[in-house]
Amino acid sequence: MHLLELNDAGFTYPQQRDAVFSSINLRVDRGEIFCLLGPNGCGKTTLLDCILGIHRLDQGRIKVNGEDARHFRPGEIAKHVAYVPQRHENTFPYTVIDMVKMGRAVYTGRFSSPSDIDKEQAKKALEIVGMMHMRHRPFTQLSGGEAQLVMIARALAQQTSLIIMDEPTAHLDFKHEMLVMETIVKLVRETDMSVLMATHFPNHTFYFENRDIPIRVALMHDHTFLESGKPTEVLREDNIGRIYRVKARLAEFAMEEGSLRQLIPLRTLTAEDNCDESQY
Amino acid sequence: MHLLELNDAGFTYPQQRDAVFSSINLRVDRGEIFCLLGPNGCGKTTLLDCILGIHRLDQGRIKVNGEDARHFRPGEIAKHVAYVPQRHENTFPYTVIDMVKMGRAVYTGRFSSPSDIDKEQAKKALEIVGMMHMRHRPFTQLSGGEAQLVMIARALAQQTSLIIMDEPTAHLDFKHEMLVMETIVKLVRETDMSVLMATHFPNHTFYFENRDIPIRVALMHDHTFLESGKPTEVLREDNIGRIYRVKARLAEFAMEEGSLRQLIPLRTLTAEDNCDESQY
Amino acid sequence: SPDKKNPEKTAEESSITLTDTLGRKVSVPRKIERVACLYAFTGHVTVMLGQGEKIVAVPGGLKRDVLLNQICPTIKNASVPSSNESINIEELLRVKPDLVLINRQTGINKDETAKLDRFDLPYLVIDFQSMEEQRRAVNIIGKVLSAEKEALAYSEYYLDCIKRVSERVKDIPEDQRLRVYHSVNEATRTDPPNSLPADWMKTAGLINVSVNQTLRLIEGKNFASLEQILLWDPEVILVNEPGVAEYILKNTQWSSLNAVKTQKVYQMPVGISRWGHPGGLETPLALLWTAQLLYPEQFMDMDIKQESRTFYKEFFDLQVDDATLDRILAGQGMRLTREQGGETR
Amino acid sequence: MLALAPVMAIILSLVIGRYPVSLSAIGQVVLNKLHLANYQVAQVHTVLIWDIRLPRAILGALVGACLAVSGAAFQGLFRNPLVSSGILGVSSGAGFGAALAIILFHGNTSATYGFAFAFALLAVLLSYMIGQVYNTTPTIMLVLGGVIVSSVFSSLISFTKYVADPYRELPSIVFWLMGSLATASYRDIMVAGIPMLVGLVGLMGIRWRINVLSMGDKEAHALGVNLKLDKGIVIFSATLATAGAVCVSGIIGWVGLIIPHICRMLVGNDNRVLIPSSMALGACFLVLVDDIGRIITGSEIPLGILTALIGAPFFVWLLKRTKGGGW
Amino acid sequence: MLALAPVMAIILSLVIGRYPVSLSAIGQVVLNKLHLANYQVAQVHTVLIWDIRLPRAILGALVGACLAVSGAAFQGLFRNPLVSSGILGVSSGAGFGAALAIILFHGNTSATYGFAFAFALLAVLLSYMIGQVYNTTPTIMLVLGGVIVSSVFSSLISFTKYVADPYRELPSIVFWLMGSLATASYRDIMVAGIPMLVGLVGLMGIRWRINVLSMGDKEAHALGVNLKLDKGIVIFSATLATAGAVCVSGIIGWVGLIIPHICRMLVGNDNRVLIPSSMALGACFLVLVDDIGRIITGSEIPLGILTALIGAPFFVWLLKRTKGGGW
Ligand SMILES: Nc1ncnc2c1ncn2[C@@H]1O[C@H](COP(=O)(O)OP(=O)(O)OP(=O)(O)O)[C@@H](O)[C@H]1O
Ligand SMILES: Nc1ncnc2c1ncn2[C@@H]1O[C@H](COP(=O)(O)OP(=O)(O)OP(=O)(O)O)[C@@H](O)[C@H]1O
Ligand SMILES: [Mg+2]
Ligand SMILES: [Mg+2]
Repeated sequence: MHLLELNDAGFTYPQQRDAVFSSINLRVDRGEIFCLLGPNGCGKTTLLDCILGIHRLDQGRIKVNGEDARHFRPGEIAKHVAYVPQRHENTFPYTVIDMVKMGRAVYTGRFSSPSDIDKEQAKKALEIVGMMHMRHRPFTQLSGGEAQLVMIARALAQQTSLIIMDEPTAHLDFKHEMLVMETIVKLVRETDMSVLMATHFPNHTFYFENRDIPIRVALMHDHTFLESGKPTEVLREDNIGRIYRVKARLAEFAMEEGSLRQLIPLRTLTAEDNCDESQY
Repeated sequence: MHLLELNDAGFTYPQQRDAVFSSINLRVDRGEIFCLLGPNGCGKTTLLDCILGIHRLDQGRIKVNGEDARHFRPGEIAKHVAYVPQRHENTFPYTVIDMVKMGRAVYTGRFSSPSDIDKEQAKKALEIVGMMHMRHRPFTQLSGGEAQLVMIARALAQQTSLIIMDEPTAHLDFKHEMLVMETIVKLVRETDMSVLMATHFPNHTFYFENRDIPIRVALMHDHTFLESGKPTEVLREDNIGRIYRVKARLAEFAMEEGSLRQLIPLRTLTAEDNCDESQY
Repeated sequence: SPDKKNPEKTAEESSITLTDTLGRKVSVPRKIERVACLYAFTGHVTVMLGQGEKIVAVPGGLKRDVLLNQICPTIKNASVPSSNESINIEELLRVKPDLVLINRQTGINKDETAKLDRFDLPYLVIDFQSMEEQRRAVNIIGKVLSAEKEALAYSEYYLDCIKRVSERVKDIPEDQRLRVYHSVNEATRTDPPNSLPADWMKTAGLINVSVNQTLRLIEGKNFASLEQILLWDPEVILVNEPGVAEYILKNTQWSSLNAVKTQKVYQMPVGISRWGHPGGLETPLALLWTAQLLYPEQFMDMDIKQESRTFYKEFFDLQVDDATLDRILAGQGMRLTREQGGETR
Repeated sequence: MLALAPVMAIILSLVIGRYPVSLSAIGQVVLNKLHLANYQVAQVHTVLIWDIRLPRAILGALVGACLAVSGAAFQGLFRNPLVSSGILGVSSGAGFGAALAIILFHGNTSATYGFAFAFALLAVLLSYMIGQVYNTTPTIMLVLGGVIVSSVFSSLISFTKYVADPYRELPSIVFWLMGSLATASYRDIMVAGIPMLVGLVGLMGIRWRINVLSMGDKEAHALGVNLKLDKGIVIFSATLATAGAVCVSGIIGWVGLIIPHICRMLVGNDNRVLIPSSMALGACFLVLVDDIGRIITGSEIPLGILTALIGAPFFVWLLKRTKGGGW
Repeated sequence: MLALAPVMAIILSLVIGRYPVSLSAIGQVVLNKLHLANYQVAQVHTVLIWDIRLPRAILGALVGACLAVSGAAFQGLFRNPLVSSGILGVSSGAGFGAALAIILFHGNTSATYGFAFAFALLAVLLSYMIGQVYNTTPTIMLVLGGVIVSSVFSSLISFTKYVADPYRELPSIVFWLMGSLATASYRDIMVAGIPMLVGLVGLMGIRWRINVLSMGDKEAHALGVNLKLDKGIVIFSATLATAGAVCVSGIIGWVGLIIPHICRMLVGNDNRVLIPSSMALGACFLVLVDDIGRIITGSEIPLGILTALIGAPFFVWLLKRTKGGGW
């Protein structure tokens, strides 16, 4: 039984002619990281939204923990999957700790408020991302990166076996990026949690691979998965060139911590570099 | 005469006790790139906002093109400086081309609409970021990365000698990241424009350095600039460790295009690695 | 009921039972010392019946009637326990009325009457939509205030006026009767059927153009449209608000009307109340005044000034001088302004 | 503490009024009625204290609480701070229902209440249906739907006034719409109190969920919220509360918009605190304003006049002090 | 094209009415008045066509255009689609001014207009001052300030009604507030037309700037907008337009909220197109609705009733068709 399984999934926005994606097959297992890579607008966010049940697939099906997601009661998905959105629109200036507590909604009766245990969990999650000292600040007054960390803490507070993250390290600084990566590694390793994330950084996938975390990556292109598998297998220079039309170099360093792979973008490809007929 | 000059600048949010930053000195010259680096919440966005005149400095002064910014008429700053914000809050679903046309506001009389020339400029800007094919789509329906590119196009349409960008490549994919970098290089080289940007990617600065663009970088920490200068001088492993509490490795590759520097984060530092008494 | 409070007296001795205009049988104390007149008309009538000092509560507007305050200065001190037909029961209780007189709107509102019932405050509903009902209303008030004689006098005078007028106009053939538009307060507000003005104008031998026509009803008031008035093309326009006649005569929009062309736009007099108004007391005078104005041949011998003087002398014991009489007939200056101390509350 | 304030306000209003009653008489009436004593008191005092002032204060407190709390809940739900308790057409729906019942059943009170209530619900349902047209951004459409429905019912109210019998029906309609606490009776409390209490309890119960709902549909769903059901509960409760309030007190503006904002400035935006505070402040505010209206002149000053005149300076003062509280 | 529609609507309304006039008579009157011919026509026809129907239609068109366009402009400026033309208290300010003038000057028309207008501006000024309390997020505070000021002035209106002489002043106040195009004259057009036209021209001129302003203060500033001045121009123009409209036509709801939304669905959100479309549609809508009101019964059905009853189904239909148009 897979934690998450997509079979032949397809989706089109209403009033849009072309499908955002189709024939997507995807499997995430326990204790695994799955990274979605792909150009802007290729449909990563949309795919994640479909998994979360925000959009309904036109085609194919989604299984979560072996259950068909269509049979979930509304909101039940939150017991299995937590979500860190790509952008959050502010309305009321809630405090940081109140934001994180919302991650406990799924464990909180409709007619009750978060219990002391929930509060503890929320604090723990804030501590993990290192934002405890800001817990009483209004969320609307945080810097972009701080806000992102709080959103991650909220997902952690939800304590699901799968967290879906949409570009979790966008807006994060060097330290926090590292922190999030390390937190993910720790969680996956210690609690057997899984992470499905959309990211624009191939190097993140190498980072995970390097730490021997079970990781798979899918390259999304032309409405479907071009390839999926281990980062080293998928994120080859030719694939990157094909999808992104960018000339990149896959470099390897020897370090005391072991060898480290890095994909380094060099320049965009022009018509002359033509490597194949991909539409980009 | 410098394009932009900050002397001893300081700012505190009203009702906040501590200054966000103080004693900041900064100079941007024509045809130069200036990168602000620093941890989340260190005040990069706030500093940029002060330069744009959105906040008023409590201390120090700003000169733009040799003129004291305090003597600018409201909105006059837009003739000298364009701005790509870190986040844009949507309201009405304007089309992409309409969004970009707003960059021409400073050239458009209060009681008139963008002229044909303005429209051409807007289209040109869209072409530069490769978003012409989406020009009639509602901006609210774009993916995160697409939206970011449109915002950059809007700043380009403003045709100023300085563009301030707040994390311009956040949310951008590999290709668009490269595209923005290359566009910046091209603009700086060909039109003598300058760019002041906040970023979380030290590697971006190396990229510029590698292309022989005049570039300087400031490391913001503890309410002020810790160091500023050429990337290679400033972004040393010890500085990164001190500011971000991250162990990173500065690696150098030899490639056909010349040698390439990359700063690679390895892991966060713990108390044991103590390298100095920075508060982080 | 009161007999509960005064068990030593029998019901017959202490109270009388009468029927108000809603048809309610009400038992009220025989001797009334304090009366709350929450409907302006009842205040006018009470003063007319010589019982003005008994008034302990009035609607705010009553305090600005020039003549009324002249006749009965104690009105200045009366309480104002209601607004918008809503009673402040505590204030009303404070002035300890033996009887409350209210209008129909209050009377059919169960919530309002419940307030009175709870404290066993006897109340009479006074309402009229025709001349007959108006006379009856005055008689009821006369009876309850033990001023039946005075009420009867008014009633008889009223009937006499009706008789005098209808006799002289009865021979005017239908097609020679004047078609009249009656403007109530605002230029385009006018009379629906089943209203007092509809009744007295008919008696005056006039054709009220708005009766039996669809009107625009807004907050209980009836309005006609300009085009509708053009279609009616009345021969005479009667108005009861100072300034409106001038407005109608000057405005191009009204200029094509017969009444305007012939300058037959008249301001009705205002005395104790507005003559001919749906809630006015001087209906008999309005009848005479209008009939004489519009059918002068039939009323050659009548002196409306003398009639008015007698009316106010006889029913209000008020000697009106010529200047006042002129102002009454011109419809001017019969309301106290705020500065003149007519503070309403 | 929060519950205490409205109780204090109610007790205060027993003492206040144009008719002078001594404190001891008031105490005696209350003790008598609570079967704690058996004093001889004038009947007028008993009726005044127990049947006039007390039900009026209780109803005022209920109405104030309902309007304020519905406003707060709707603001959170619709993520728009300009939304107020009447936003989905409750008030005008109720008004039309009442007007219709007055015409159809000649002012039978139960029918009037029933119709008022039914049409309040109908109005909300219609707003909801309009809001469903485009289901990816339902909030703005729902609110617009409410505005539309609200305006249609307002027009229908004017229309019923237009066709009503001017002597028999019209005055009752006008009275009903004007509304007032002046006629409050225990019967009103019984009849309208039930929906109001159900609404209040519902909103108190689900108050934390409103926080989560205000994250926006997408995030709320991902946080485990059953959007349809939970939104439905909030809307239903707020509708019950508002409809009940409107039924007895007519259309009172202001409270449902401004009291929540005053509370936001005082206690912040967390609905766990905001909802009970709005309730308490709404209740106190309306009771006290009504007290003032009862005593400053002989004829009562209508509630609608005073709510704004008394509340606005307070609001502005608070705004100056808290600098808007983080908005 | 957009300018043509209201003209057509105005011409149409010359033909429509209870009083039967032949088409040729209408033509003759118009030609006479334009000094293009010299026919013999009945005076009543001349008055009817030229002094009653024409000014009424012109005023209706002006008022409709003003309300709709102010609503559209305010929505853009405040970045809140629920905002309408009366949001900053213009309407109730004008209402209070008029009521005050009626009491102080016993219904002198010039004084009434003058006061109405002055208080409309005062209301906006007050809203603006409240909105300035916290100057980093002025929009929400400005709108709330408007709501507050608006409610205070509404209360003051009720208060003047409460203290007005029920025989002399109250009827005038009520009549004024009710408003109506029914008595429209060229004098009204002259007096109120000036602020309305200035407002319309101002908004037409600055319409593209409203796009830029709707980016939010920070971005608009960075795009080169003089925030204070440009916002000021928008607010001032919209205030002039609304105040002028309210002065002659009383408080007409709905148009200032819904017409802009209908236009948003039809032509999108670009204010360059939205502003003129709102103007045209607002003008046509009010003129046509007024025409319908004039003919369906002998007397007239009040405008307020019809705007909603006719407009709402249209709005819902459009909503269904366009699926909300990108919201
Ligand atoms: N609500 C919507 N209606 C119609 N089209 C949409 C909507 N949202 C997104 N799209 C379009 O669907 C496509 C996929 O968008 P999506 O947000 O899933 O991309 P993405 O892969 O997440 O991109 P990014 O990396 O930039 O975040 C894009 O072309 C986008 O313009
Ligand atoms: N409106 C505000 N009021 C009060 N404090 C604020 C406000 N906006 C930001 N801050 C605080 O000021 C500090 C600097 O914020 P700023 O947004 O400038 O950081 P930044 O360097 O841009 O961070 P990031 O890299 O995460 O975008 C942060 O601690 C933030 O919480
Ligand atoms: Mg995305
Ligand atoms: Mg920032």
